[in-house]
Amino acid sequence: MFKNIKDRIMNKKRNENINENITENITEHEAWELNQSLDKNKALLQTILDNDDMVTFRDFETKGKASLKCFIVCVNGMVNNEMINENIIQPVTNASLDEISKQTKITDAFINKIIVSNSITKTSDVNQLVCSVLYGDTILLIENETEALIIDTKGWGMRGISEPLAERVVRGPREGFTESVMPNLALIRKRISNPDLKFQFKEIGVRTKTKTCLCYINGLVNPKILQELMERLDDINIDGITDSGMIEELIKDAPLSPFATIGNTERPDVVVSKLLEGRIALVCDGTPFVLTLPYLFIEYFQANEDYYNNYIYGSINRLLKGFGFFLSTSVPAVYVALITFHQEMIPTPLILSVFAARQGIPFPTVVEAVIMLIAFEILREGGIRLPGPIGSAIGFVGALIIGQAAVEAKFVSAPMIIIVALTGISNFLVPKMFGPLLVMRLLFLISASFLGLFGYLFGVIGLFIHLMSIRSFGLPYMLHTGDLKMQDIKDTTIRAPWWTMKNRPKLLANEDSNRQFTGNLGKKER
Amino acid sequence: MKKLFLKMIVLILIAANVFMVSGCWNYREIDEMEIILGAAIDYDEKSNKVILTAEYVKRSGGGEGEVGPEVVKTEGENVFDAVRNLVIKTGRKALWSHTKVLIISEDVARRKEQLISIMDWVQRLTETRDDIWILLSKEKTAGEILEMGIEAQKMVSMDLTDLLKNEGSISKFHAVPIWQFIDRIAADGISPTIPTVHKTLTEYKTMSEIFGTGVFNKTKLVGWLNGAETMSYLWVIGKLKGGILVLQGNDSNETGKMSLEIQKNRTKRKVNYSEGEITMQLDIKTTVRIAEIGGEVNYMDESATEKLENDAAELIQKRVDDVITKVQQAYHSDIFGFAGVVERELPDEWEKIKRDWDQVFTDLKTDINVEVEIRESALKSKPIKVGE
Amino acid sequence: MNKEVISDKQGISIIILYMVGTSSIFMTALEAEKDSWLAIIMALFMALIVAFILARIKTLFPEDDLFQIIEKCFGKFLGKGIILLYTGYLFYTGVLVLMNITQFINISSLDETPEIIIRVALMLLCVWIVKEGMEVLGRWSEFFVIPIIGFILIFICLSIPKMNIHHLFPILSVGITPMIHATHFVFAFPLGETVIFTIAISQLSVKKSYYKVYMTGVLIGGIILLVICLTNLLVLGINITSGVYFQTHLTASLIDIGGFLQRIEAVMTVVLILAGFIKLSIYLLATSMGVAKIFGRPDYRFVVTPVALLMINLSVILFDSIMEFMKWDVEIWPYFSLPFQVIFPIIILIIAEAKKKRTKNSIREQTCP
Amino acid sequence: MNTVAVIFLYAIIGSIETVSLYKNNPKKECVLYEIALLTAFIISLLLSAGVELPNPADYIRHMVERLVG
Repeated sequence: MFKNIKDRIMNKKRNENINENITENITEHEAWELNQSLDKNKALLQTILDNDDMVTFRDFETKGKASLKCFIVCVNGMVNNEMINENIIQPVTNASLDEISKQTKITDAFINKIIVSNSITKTSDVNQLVCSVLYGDTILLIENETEALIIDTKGWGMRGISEPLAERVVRGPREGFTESVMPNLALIRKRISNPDLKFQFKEIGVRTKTKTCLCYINGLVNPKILQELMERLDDINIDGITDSGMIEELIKDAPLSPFATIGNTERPDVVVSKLLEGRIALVCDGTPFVLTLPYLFIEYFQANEDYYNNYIYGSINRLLKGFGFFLSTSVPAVYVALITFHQEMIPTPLILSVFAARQGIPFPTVVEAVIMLIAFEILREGGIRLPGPIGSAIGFVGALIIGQAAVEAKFVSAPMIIIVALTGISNFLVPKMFGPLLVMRLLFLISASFLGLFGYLFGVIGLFIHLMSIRSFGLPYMLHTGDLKMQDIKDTTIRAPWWTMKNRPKLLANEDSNRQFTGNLGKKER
Repeated sequence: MKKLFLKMIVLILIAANVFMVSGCWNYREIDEMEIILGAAIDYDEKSNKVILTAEYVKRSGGGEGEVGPEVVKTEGENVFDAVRNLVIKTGRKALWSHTKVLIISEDVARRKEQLISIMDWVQRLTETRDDIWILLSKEKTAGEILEMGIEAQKMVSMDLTDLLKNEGSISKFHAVPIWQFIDRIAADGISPTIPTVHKTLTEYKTMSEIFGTGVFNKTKLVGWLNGAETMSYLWVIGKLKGGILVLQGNDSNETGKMSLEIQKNRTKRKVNYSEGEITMQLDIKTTVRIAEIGGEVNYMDESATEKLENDAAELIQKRVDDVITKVQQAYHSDIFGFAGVVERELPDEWEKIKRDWDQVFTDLKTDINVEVEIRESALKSKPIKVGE
Repeated sequence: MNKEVISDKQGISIIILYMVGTSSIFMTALEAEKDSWLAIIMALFMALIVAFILARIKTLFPEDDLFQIIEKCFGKFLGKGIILLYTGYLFYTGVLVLMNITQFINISSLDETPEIIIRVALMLLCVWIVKEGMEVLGRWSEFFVIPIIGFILIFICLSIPKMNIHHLFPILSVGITPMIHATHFVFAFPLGETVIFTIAISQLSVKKSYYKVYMTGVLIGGIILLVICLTNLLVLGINITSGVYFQTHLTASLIDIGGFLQRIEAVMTVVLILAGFIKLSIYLLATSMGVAKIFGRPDYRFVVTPVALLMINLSVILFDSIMEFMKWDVEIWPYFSLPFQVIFPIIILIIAEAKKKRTKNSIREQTCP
Repeated sequence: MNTVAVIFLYAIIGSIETVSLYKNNPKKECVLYEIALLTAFIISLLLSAGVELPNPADYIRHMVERLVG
């Protein structure tokens, strides 16, 4: 980015020949340090920030005999105007520099005595100054000083903390992340008051310089995974990041797989519980979606509400979700396989009703299934972006047209409607898995239309080979799922009561695996 | 990553390749087939041809959900030929996997080669299931049993299946799935039976009824048992699960008929062997309850109950003895499976008499012990009292 | 070289799936008629002995697979010859397994689909999982062994109403010779093939647990086999059992609980496909490892696809019909496989023990002169 | 038709596998792979053309029968 600014100025020098008096004196080296002359500095900054009407320059002077000329630069709208007026301009204009001894530097005097702000840095690096201005800070330049002050005055408007729409809960905290990184981090921090919680900032995106923050708990996190993540983040070379989803795709394992190997959530409580399991969270500026990693397959089925409700209810929910996964992927494929390949496996009354329902339907069953599945996806996608009332209207129209009219017009058979509806609704049990489910459903359907149930079974085998071979940051994606060990089943197929979950997931955090410190209770079991 | 991508391409291309090369092989739309519910097989002696009558589901042609029966008749050199000819008649492939009943005519049952070819066809063909019920038609042809459903728009096969499943409460036939039939043919010494199906004319319509049994000697029909005899037969083989035992009250005062409902029955079969002679011992233990009393005698009395029990036991013993004697004398065919008991309990002896078991069976002595226990008397504790 | 390490439990799961594999669809010890379950018990004892021998060999050389052990014991030249024989044997057996599975699919339901298509589809999956390596295979088995055992248990429970204890009596009616034949056959077909695991499961995370893994796996697999065999016999009786190719399929198709839980032979088909897939994959893996070993290559992955294609080719050449296949299976197979299953392992064990002793002695001589 | 399918299939498998093979493996592996694939291809081609190939099962049968008797 710095280079870009430099290049631009150089280009200007060559092409436009304006501001000659300034630029001609600037050597390559000096150009990026501030000058003694306030005017020159101002001109330099104005050149850099020209054609940007959001940027405001404001000159003023200190009081007293030896009044010093100063000016500040800030970007309108990104700063807190009140703060600038009261904490910078007012003290500076009221201050007299007479009593300040000659020994102290003027800039230090400004920092220590005049300006009221909790965050001031001084620098002579023009690049840094420009970047700070553009990120909502205010810079103060003082006559005859080669160092300028960067004062934190960030104050752009932002959305308040509200309940995340995508992950609603009946029981549980209703806070959700917002689009700004700092308040998000605060939401995490306030839940873990522990010095071991570490935040590390990183900037991603050559042009956007998006602030991202790595959060982890020292001592719980697996250093290897952290190291791996750092390396992958450093490898990113992209000019802009607009959402954490882009980072996810850039660093995830098995990039071509439809399955997510990095999780995302809008809920601080989810992030905190993942941090406590030894995972790493990646907060990205500009998006409420926080990434958590490593991400295992089972996490698709672990809703945060499971942990707050009664454990039996939570366990049933989890089993239901697993069942929903099965239904959503398999129902169309199994239906097609049974109806067109293995008619002997359907009870006679059922096959008679299907037989009657399919009279006069023009399409083969497979085509019918594919059409209906696509129609369902269209309705879903169409309804999702529309504002509430219209969205529900779409739902009605869809239900009426697809359900009633299509059957009556002998366009599709009634059982197929039931199948598609079942598929679609069970889809919502695992809401984060829409993409993978859609892909799997169609693949299973196609393979079932080749070889019937055997084709479907081959599809399942293939799916599991794929799932078993994926890793998320070194961890097997299907960790724990093949195990019937009590310790591992506790938080996978069922949700055991909290007082039995004494240990963290083992492979994740190897340093400190005790979750509960109730005397020897936890240790005894190990 | 790249590998996976390539793998996907390979998969898709191979799938496409496969698809283009040969289409979908076993892919069959259900509405392009005829669902065969039942089949009846006759044999025409003159032309030496097999006649197959198949009941299948009628297409309603657009109506809502209504399904009715349709019957088609085909001829062929053998069963499989007739089955293939079905396609010509109906224009569509037949779906045999939902066939419930297979009715054979007497003509077929009396011919060994016909019967065997039918059994072989059923078991060899992937589609036909091995638990099809097999029935023997008492009418002239087997086909007419199925044909009578057209008039009433009732699926005869389904009705017959429902009836067959209620064997336990009727006990006038012994339902046999085809695999059991084949098993019995294959077993040494034992012969199979098939329940018989009849056509009865009531005032309103013709109906199908199942009672009685066709007795086979291995693969050849040799005789019949009627409904009551079949019940006794069930007693012998220990498959009796219910049914009514009607006793003629022989008390001095005016007693009507007594109905005893059989609740539980247990038949133990043993072989007694002494000095080269085999005696088959049957220990029958039946639990009944009083279902109907036609007179005024209170059988709740202990002595009366005991008497009733003894009467019932006697009756059962007589009936069982009768049926065994009938089968032994008239049919010489071990449909009771005594051979299996002998084989299990006296394997050495069995080896010797295996060859001429039919003869041994005919002369086999039986020792029948019956014990009847009256457990309850349904809702009533006393007979209906007739006031003075 | 990629050392693929798997855990004990994964090892046991693989062996169980392998044992259940193709042998769950058709019964093998039918020569012993009503006593085939006794034959299975006897064969199980023999198989446990063989498993013990193989575990002993593996414990002597915990780092190596069977091929490396052979090379160490017989020297480079002779060793290569024996490896070649073994590879041929594995390749050939793999083809038989492939044919078994596809014939079952073909005969039981997809009668109009060309067998070659099913073979290609199945082999595709095998190539995939073998290329992913033993670790994925182990995890896969560990995951699927639970539903498979569950399905078998359900199948047995649902068959109970149709069982007839008389089908088993009289015990020991067939005499000794058929009994020995049947035992030999059961041993040769699924139970004695433990030797393949010294190639496939060559690295366990716990070094000393080969005894546990091999013997537990064989024992559980054998018991499942026995139980399936008993169920078939009890439900069908020997007359029908010996008359059809796929007994378990028939038994499952007879299940009818209250009219609604019926026609569930698909469940047993699922078991067959899942377990058979693992079995086939292990043969493919072992054969590929053998081929790589013969040419002195450290990694086997490059040769998996050609081996799979050759297997498909051979499966087309081998038998024209299931009748021929079954006949061959009964008449030739038990003798053909005997040297590989029993004779070679015993020889290897003797040589290995001798070698170990010598090295121990030489070490002792060096340390205390 | 079968021949075309076989050629098509082998062409796909061969081309795709070879690319990743040559990238990741030493030369000897590649040569071995190509030889094995070619053998399989020739056999498949012959089979698809309907040529009767010798059946190894028969040889094994002879061998076993000679040994066991």
